[in-house]
Amino acid sequence: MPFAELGMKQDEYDRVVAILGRRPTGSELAIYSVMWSEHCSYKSSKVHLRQFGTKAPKSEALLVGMGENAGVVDIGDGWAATFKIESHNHPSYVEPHQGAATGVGGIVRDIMSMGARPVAVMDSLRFGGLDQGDTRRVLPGVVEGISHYGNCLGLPNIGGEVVFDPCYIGNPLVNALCVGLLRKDQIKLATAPGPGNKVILFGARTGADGIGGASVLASATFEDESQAKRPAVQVGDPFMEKLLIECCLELYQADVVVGIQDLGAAGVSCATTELAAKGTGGMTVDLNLVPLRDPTLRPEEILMSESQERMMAVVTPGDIDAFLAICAKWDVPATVIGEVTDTGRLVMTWDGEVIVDIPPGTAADEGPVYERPFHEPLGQHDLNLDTPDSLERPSDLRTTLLQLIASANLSSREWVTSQYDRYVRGNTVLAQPADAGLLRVSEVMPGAEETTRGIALATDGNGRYAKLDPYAGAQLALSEAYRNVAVTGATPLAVTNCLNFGSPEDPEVMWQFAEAVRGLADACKTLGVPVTGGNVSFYNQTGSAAINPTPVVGVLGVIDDVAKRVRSGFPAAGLRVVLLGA
Amino acid sequence: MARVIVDVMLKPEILDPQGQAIARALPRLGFSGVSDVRQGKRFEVELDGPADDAAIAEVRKMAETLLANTVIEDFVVRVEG
Amino acid sequence: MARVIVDVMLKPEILDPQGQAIARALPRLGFSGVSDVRQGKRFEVELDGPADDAAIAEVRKMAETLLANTVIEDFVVRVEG
Amino acid sequence: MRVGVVTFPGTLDDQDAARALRLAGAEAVPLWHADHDLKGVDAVFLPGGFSYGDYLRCGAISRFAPLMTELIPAAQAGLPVLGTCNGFQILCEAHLLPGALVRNAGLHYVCRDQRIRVDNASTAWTTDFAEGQEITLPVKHGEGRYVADAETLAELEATGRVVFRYAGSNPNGSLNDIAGITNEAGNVVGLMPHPEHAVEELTGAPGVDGRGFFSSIVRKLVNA
Ligand SMILES: Nc1ncnc2c1ncn2[C@@H]1O[C@H](COP(=O)(O)OP(=O)(O)O)[C@@H](O)[C@H]1O
Repeated sequence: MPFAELGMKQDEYDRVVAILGRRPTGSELAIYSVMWSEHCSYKSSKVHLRQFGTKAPKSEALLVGMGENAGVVDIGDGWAATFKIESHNHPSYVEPHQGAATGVGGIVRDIMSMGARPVAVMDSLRFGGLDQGDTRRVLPGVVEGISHYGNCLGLPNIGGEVVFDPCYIGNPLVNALCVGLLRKDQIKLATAPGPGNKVILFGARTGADGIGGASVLASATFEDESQAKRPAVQVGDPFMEKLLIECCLELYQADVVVGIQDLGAAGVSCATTELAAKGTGGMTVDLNLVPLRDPTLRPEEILMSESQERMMAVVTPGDIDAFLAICAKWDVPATVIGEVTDTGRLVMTWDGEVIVDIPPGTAADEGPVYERPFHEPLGQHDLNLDTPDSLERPSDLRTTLLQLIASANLSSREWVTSQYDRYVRGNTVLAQPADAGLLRVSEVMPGAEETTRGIALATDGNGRYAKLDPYAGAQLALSEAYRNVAVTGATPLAVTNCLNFGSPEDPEVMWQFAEAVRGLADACKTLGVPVTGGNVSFYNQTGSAAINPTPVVGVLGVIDDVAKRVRSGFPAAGLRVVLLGA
Repeated sequence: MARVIVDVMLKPEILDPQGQAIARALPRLGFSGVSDVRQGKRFEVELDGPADDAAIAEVRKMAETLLANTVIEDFVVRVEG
Repeated sequence: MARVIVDVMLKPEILDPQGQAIARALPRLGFSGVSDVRQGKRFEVELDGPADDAAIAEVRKMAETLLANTVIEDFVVRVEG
Repeated sequence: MRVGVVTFPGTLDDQDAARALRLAGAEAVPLWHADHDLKGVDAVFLPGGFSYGDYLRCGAISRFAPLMTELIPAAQAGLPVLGTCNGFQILCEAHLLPGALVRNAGLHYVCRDQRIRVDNASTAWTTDFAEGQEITLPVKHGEGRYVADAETLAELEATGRVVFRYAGSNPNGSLNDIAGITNEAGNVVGLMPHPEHAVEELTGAPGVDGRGFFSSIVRKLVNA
């Protein structure tokens, strides 16, 4: 397989050859190409994202920080919450329903893999103008996809955003957030320690979904994607995911899981290399044992498949039977496909032949890191000189007001929110129309203490502000989400973020990105809330026109007594209205 | 008045969760001998006029733009009877 | 290995909002000459063995008990080809 | 008072149903779809969700579950059974209730707080309501439009077996605004709205109108 077609650059290929001391096999190339894609390796963003760590404020609450599937924070009384936001922008443009649905599915599996029960979702959406381009195709499909997948999983949707702006034509943004609850002492990590332990692939069978590189797709502009290279669309099966959730929780309770990882963009490649790299260092896998939906798949394709609803677990030999019995109870197919070793090598076989033999860390952690050049956009100064003062004063305020409240960006979101179940699980204290979602922490979990606590969540972002000043724009996004959490009565604890930008190869976009990250990191430090995780989505652009830089920030807070929450809106006549702040 | 049928099925490489759920349920319900089930859609399109070549071409266009999502689905157009 | 098709349609007296929504959308999309559209389901059932009378009878039973809800739907079973 | 709460693969509201029963003073007994065992419960709640992903038709696969082969004769023999949403769909598919639930006329899933009129306050699950009383419960479904042939509808109406009707606007195009019905004996009730999401001030729908379902069945079982 020619490396260029896999989205790999010459120097990256040369590095693979240097690491292995020989030409890579097709399967090895498949692994390195997906693992070193922008989507999986964060090669353009890494140098900037480090600030979230170096500038991080001291936080007592932080239990697991960046770098794991999702961050975990201590919310008191022995409970912990884990949350993360992630984009599924490109797939949602190609096939809005399935793209958005599998976006929800993916983030929910991240939360499951931390050992938590997913308890709610949120979605932050950006579309082109209502009457523009194919918003009429994209918007209903996206909303239906989120609605169907989230509702089917039994996860209440407790908030989000819908914003229209012409800059998102052809590049809609679909950012999905999931939050989960777990007991503080039950955190699971993606690691494969203990030679002799077995590697189990469970969940859906593997098909051709996403082969040809959805991760490549998410790492390149659309023009580069010839029709022929367009990968088979990933189709979600929320029913299988619901079974996976219940199955995983029962596996955790039975304490038969040593390490666990969800299968995301880079599928088996990602799960095996990351688990092995963080564990004892080695693993053998027999790819012939991977259950296939399409029996004609080649090993390279199995390694790159993005089939949904799959997980990988590391299990001690003595627990295998118990593990498989729980999977059988939930009708979840499960197969032992490999074993942990201490050789420092990830070795895969196909038809008895070794087709992969690599140090897993080189694929998982030692991908290329780019210091992309950046500079302030040429028109940035002029853009800021054009202040509202130059706008014509409206002659008739009443008409202007009516126009404003009837505009797409201010009108009711009910068409969207009424398609989402906000009640399921019975713990929703606040959802739409509140500015933040609020959940009661009351889960039936063996051994869990009674608590009166609640968690609040909000997501916010404003691409127009960020375009004018990405540093301040990112800070405004954070402070809005922070305020929205605070007004429920909760104390903000931690931050997740999804950074949606154009091409990192454009120095002006890269500047926007660098400024936004710097702004967010500084603001987090000032407010005393650490970033616990997030996601970067580059290449949101058509031709040379990038979307407005759109950092979306999610804030999680905790309230000691959820019954003391504060609702938004005026509860009764005759009360005084006080304006606080600047 | 003629009736044209449009059958829409997911492309073979696309996961069909509905069909799979049915196929998995069959043995439990006492049905054996079925190796696979796929579920698709069937549209019955009633024409005002006869199902001549022009009309069929029109239905085909309709299938392509509206009835099927060609990103994930294939379709077949045929005249009933 | 044989394939048996089961077509399931809502009974004529049951409102079919999906079909109606399509029929209403057609003129707006520039399609004329369609008087009605109905949407149903199509199942492709792959048999391990041949589609002999016994197998077809089995599929018919499957259609009657599972694939169709005869309170609201009619079905037709036929061998592909 | 032991009330079974059934879990199928894909059931979602079982935790809510159990909580609502406990708040009303009943013991919620988990029942598993794959068991041939009703565990001697005094009544059964079939909660909502997407059993088997709602693939094929809502409730179509679930009704063949081993537990259902026990539940169907028990219900026919008088065991009180309440099915909400997917539970209602399963009861129809199992022919414990007549008619069927099909795609909403608006073609979208709808989640909203819905006004509902109680038209029959004499079933096992509605004695704590007054006939004609209006209550508010959440609806949340994509396939909740009740349909039945003209004869069945006429019979339901004539015999007072329409238990609940949508008041105000009809969320799904249901015939005769039907939100819920009962069998001839009045022990099996199915409805699309969700009483279990309206039992606490803090969470769920505004108000606690759902409590009446649970207090009704508890009272009935205590007096039995
Ligand atoms: N995509 C969405 N998903 C879920 N909830 C949403 C979504 N968009 C908006 N909402 C909810 O609808 C309500 C109104 O949203 P919005 O008009 O953006 O409010 P505001 O302008 O006050 O922030 C909020 O509660 C918000 O969380």
